[in-house]
Amino acid sequence: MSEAIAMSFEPKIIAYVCNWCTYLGADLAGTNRLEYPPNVRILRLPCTGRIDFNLIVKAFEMGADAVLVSGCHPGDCHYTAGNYHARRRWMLFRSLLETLGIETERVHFTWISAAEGKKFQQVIGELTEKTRAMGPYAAYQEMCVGQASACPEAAK
Amino acid sequence: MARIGVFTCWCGENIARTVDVEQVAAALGQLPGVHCSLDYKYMCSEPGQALIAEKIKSENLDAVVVASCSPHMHLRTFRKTAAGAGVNPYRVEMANIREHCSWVHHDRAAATAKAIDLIRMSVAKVLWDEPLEPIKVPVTRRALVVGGGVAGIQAALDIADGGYEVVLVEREPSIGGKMAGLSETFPTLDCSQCILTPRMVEVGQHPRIKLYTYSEVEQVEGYLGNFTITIRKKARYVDIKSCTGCGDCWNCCPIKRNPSEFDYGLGMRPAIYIPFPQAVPARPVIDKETCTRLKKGKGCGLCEKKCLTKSIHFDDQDELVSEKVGAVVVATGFKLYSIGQEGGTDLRSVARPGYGEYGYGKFKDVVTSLQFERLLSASGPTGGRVVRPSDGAEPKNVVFISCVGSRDDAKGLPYCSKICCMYTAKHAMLYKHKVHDGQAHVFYMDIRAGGKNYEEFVRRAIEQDGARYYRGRVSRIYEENGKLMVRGADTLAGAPVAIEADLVVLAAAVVPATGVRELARKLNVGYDEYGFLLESHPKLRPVETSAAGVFICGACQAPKDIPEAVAQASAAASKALIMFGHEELTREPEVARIDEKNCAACFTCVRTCPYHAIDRAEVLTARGVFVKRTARVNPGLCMGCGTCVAVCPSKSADLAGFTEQEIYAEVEALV
Amino acid sequence: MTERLRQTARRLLEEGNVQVVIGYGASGPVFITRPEDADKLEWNDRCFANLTVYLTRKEVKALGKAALVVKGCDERALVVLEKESQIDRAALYVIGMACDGLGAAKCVECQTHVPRFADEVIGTQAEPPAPRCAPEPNGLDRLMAKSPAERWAFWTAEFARCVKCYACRQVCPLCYCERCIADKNRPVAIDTSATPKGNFAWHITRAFHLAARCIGCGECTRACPAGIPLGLLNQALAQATEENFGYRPGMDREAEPVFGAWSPADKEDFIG
Amino acid sequence: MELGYYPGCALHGTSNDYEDSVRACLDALGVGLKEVNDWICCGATAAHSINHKLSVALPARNLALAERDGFGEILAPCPMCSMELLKAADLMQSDGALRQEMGRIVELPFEGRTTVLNLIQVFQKVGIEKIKAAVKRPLEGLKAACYYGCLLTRPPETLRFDDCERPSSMEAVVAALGGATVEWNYKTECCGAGMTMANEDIVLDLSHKILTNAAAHGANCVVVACPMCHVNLDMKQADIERRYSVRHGMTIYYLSDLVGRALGLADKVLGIDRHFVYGG
Repeated sequence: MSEAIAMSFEPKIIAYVCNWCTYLGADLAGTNRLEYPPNVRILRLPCTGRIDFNLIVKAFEMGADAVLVSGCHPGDCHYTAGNYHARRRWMLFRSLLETLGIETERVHFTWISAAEGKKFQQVIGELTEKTRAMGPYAAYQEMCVGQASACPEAAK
Repeated sequence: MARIGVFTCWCGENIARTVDVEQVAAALGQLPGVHCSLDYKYMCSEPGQALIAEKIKSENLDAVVVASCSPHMHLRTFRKTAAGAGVNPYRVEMANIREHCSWVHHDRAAATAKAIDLIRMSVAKVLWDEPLEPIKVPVTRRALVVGGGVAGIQAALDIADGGYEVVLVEREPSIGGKMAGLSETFPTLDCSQCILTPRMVEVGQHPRIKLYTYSEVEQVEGYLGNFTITIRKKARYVDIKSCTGCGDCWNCCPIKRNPSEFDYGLGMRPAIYIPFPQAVPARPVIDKETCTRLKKGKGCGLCEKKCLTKSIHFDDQDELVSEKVGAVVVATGFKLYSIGQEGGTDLRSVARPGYGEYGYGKFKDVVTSLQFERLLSASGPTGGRVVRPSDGAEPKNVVFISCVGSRDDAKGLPYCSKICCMYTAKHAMLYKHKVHDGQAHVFYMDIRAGGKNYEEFVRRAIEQDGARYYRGRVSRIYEENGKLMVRGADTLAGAPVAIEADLVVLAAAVVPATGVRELARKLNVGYDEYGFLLESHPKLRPVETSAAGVFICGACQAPKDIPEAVAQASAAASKALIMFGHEELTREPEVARIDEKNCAACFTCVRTCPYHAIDRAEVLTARGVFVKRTARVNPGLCMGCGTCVAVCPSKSADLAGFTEQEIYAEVEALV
Repeated sequence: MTERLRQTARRLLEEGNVQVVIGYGASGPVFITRPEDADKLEWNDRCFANLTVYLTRKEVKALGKAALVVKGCDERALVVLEKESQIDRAALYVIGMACDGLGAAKCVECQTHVPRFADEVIGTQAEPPAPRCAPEPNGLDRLMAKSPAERWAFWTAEFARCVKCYACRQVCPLCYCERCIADKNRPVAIDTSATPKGNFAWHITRAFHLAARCIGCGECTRACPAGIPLGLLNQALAQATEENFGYRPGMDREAEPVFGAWSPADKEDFIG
Repeated sequence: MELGYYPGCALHGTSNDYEDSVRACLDALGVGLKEVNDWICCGATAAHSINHKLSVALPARNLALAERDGFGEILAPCPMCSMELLKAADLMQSDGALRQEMGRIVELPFEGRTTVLNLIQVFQKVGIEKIKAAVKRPLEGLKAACYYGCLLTRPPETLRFDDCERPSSMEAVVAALGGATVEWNYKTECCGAGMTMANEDIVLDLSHKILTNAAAHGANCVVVACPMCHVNLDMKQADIERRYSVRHGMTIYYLSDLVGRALGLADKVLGIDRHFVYGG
């Protein structure tokens, strides 16, 4: 991709975050006026334990160029163990994404605590720039607008 | 069609400086379902709230989106406003266009576009938001306290003095716990029994405390506010109601030489006994392992014959009783780490070798700190004379070893037991007070004396009472010429030390009491790898647990000294009293639910739920005919994390306030 | 072995211990309810199907207590179903068939030739079982050797043929939900039409719902009319499950399932 | 069973009696020893106090050689050697960068495939029961004080062998041979080996205490599995006796001596006759 296009492309990033750590971390980034690119849209969920893999798929279907999933650090979960359950799921889910050839660099998992406004700023900044450099997730987006095949033979 | 009101806040200049609020309000007004869209300088101010309330009424709104600051700041405020004006508070959403937008972006066009996106997401969600009602949970205003040591006694008295009934369950025949066996307490050297026994008597006589001694919690059912506790009253063979505690029975018992539990084996007791003279209740118990009559089923029976009140019943059986309570306070305390080879195997997943080389259990004159407390105690087996257990001689050289099992990941446990530095200094001091020509030697790793008057106390032991402190470990202890040869290192002097000791006192690590894991599982309370119970937040919720309505205090949570245990007990009591201040408890209705018709009953959610709030249940017809199995959420226990929803393959689980539909609507608004 | 199998079935039905024997017939599964029909049971090289799938079907449950013919490989599904409370193992009679491979590729690497938890095992395993077909070059290894873009292209082409007939779901012994998420319409998590978008969402969902559960019977691949090698996805997840948790679904009746539990030591090198 | 064999300097020098003993008794038990070709010093006494990298490189080369020769397990009868080898192996296992650096220095790759065993572990591998069954002359009348010294069990995180403060593995071997052992207090005390050259007084003092305590607990011999312990307790026994004006007369056996004897081997074959205190 040429530099000019890279500069003009504004990535779309959907963030699923837990209510008690990362959402508050983002609040703190705001309180401290820590500027970051305006490309992220945050969805507030109670806990990373609630964040299902279907939501990640959905985000790509909605045209996301990258997805951020973030919650409390291990041991700090508001619900004691939701993040541990989530961590296990993500671990295996990533291997599925890899098998499918889905660009795993576009799914970013992280722990951001309520005190880590600075980290929130960094994560969003880096993810935005990384995604900008990668360009739009054209592969998924083009796949999503593809037509159904009427019968198996038609595809051949 | 929904009638949604969107209220965009300027937050003075905070939002309006970067976000074109008028453009935002105009754009949102175009969205289907949005009935009115306004902007205002300060939505959270009195007039701002009044504006929302007025619009709700005049425009007949049924849902509200406020685009302003973080919901953590003002969601409660706006929910209250909406509720006051007749909109269900759970049909209020906030779009965070301040912390997440105007404060972190400078480009006005980009910030405005983002603000519109964020509000569109909230509008999409509020369209699907269900009206919810707070969950009301009735409260049984009665508490169970498990454990009758100093923490349990304090908690029980506080709750009972607060006006509510307390059921106090103690495993031993008397309350009092570890503190009842201590000599004097640091740093004031006041006599332990002198301060504790009046409190014990208060418990025994309190009209609102129902005391079950020699009893254990068998089963726990129910949840916050509504627990049913089954208590096993172990067969005592003595009717404590008719018994007067006269002592005829234990004085006549011929089986006199059984090691006393209360004296940690240093003293003897008969087969029928009271653990110690100030016991509450001051009633005896028969040890069925040593009583001739109970062992053989016939013979002896001297105590029965002697008893004037006919209170001895050899046919006594364990009895199960049921008590209903609303809150539980766990105060099960601690025990000492077992020092020998077996040490650690019961505590940790990885067996540790322990301290076989110290010869505890092999050499009679190597004792634990709690045993030494009994030797110092005026009511102890020696009447407070410090003697060698082997020959009764007065020890002239006593070695105290701290950190036996503590702070030693290789052989024992990695944590600090916290109280040993202080009681070891106390031991050295009290020993010197009793044996004036004696010498105390203390091996230590560090002296940890943080606390009011603690450091001064340790200095006194060293400077006034001449205890010799060696910073170093002891490598082994063996018998030589009738003495205990203690070999260790003084790392400050850089030299090996060998002391011919008459008595060695081991400050064994503090570990949770036996059986606490089983109790924790019954109560759904978490515990760490050593069995210490987990508080729900180490700083801000130190006596609460992951199980709503269950509180913890004392050494079952972590090693702690008496003042700390008592303070925590009062904290736990106050938590129970706060609950009891209400007729019924209201809980947030944002809890999980199961679509029972579609639940496949794989019970993955049951295994996953961090709160054990989901049960295996059955769907029955109105006539009670079995239809199918299903998972079922107990809304009294559910905390609303939604982990069950994520693991449910058929999405039969859902979470009110964050339903699948609501979240998908939000994502789909991002086209 | 066929004769012994028939005898067992006859005996079980005659004694009234079970009401139905589920086994292999000449052309597909048979549900024998009368002793005299026991001769319809077959045991031969065509007994591929994993019959455990029928245990969770309403119509089969209605027939009463069942005896089920299983191979060692199929039996792993029983272990998973038992863990997930889908079957009452005590109310099921399991007739295990010692099997030295049916000539399928999966039989070459099979480690469970003899059922381990059956109520009765018929036959003994030839020692060692003679492979009757060359091991197939590992499809997963070949796939993973490709670049992500090539893998994406591969699956895009494969899924383009999917017509959403859900045969993969119907044939899977562990897809027993009464109402599949794919049939849930509020919200629609998986686009229902057979567009590439819906196909991707479906196959991701199907594969992940079987993560740390799939026993690798390969019936999904066998059942797919479009010939999509669906089992590769399950295989990849099984491999990741074993690597990360040392867990092999259906091998150990006591082992704690991967999901629903957690460990502080779980790997998180992918989390920033 | 065939094992790789790393003799180390001591067994090829002053303690060749130990080598004879080890070889003879393992041969009788059907354990073949194949010397690691081209082995070098383990770095024991000098390297680790002078140059850390050298102290890893020396054992690293030996480990790499053992791997090159395809040995899954090697016996290092000297505990100093086995400790150094194990320590280097651990360091390289946990530090990939160090492993690569060592690979460059010793010019051989290291993958950590070789396990290092001490003499007692080899007996355990053979099987205590098997040894018991092979005994021809039970060691009647023997009352041994098993002496482990510093290095057989320590540092525990490196050795991962027996209880580091209260070991009992040698006792198990002696019991299998029909001998008795005594409980005593100096099992894991230091004999002063590190001071042999620098300060003999310390050596004599420590070794004297060890011998005295063994005798006080009724032992009629001391069993060791370390060439340095043997030197101090055996060779220097006469000096000790002179200095403290006592008569110890304590025979010091290598553990392999006792196994060999019980299997019926002659003292001459086992090199026992070359000990300084030799009662015949």
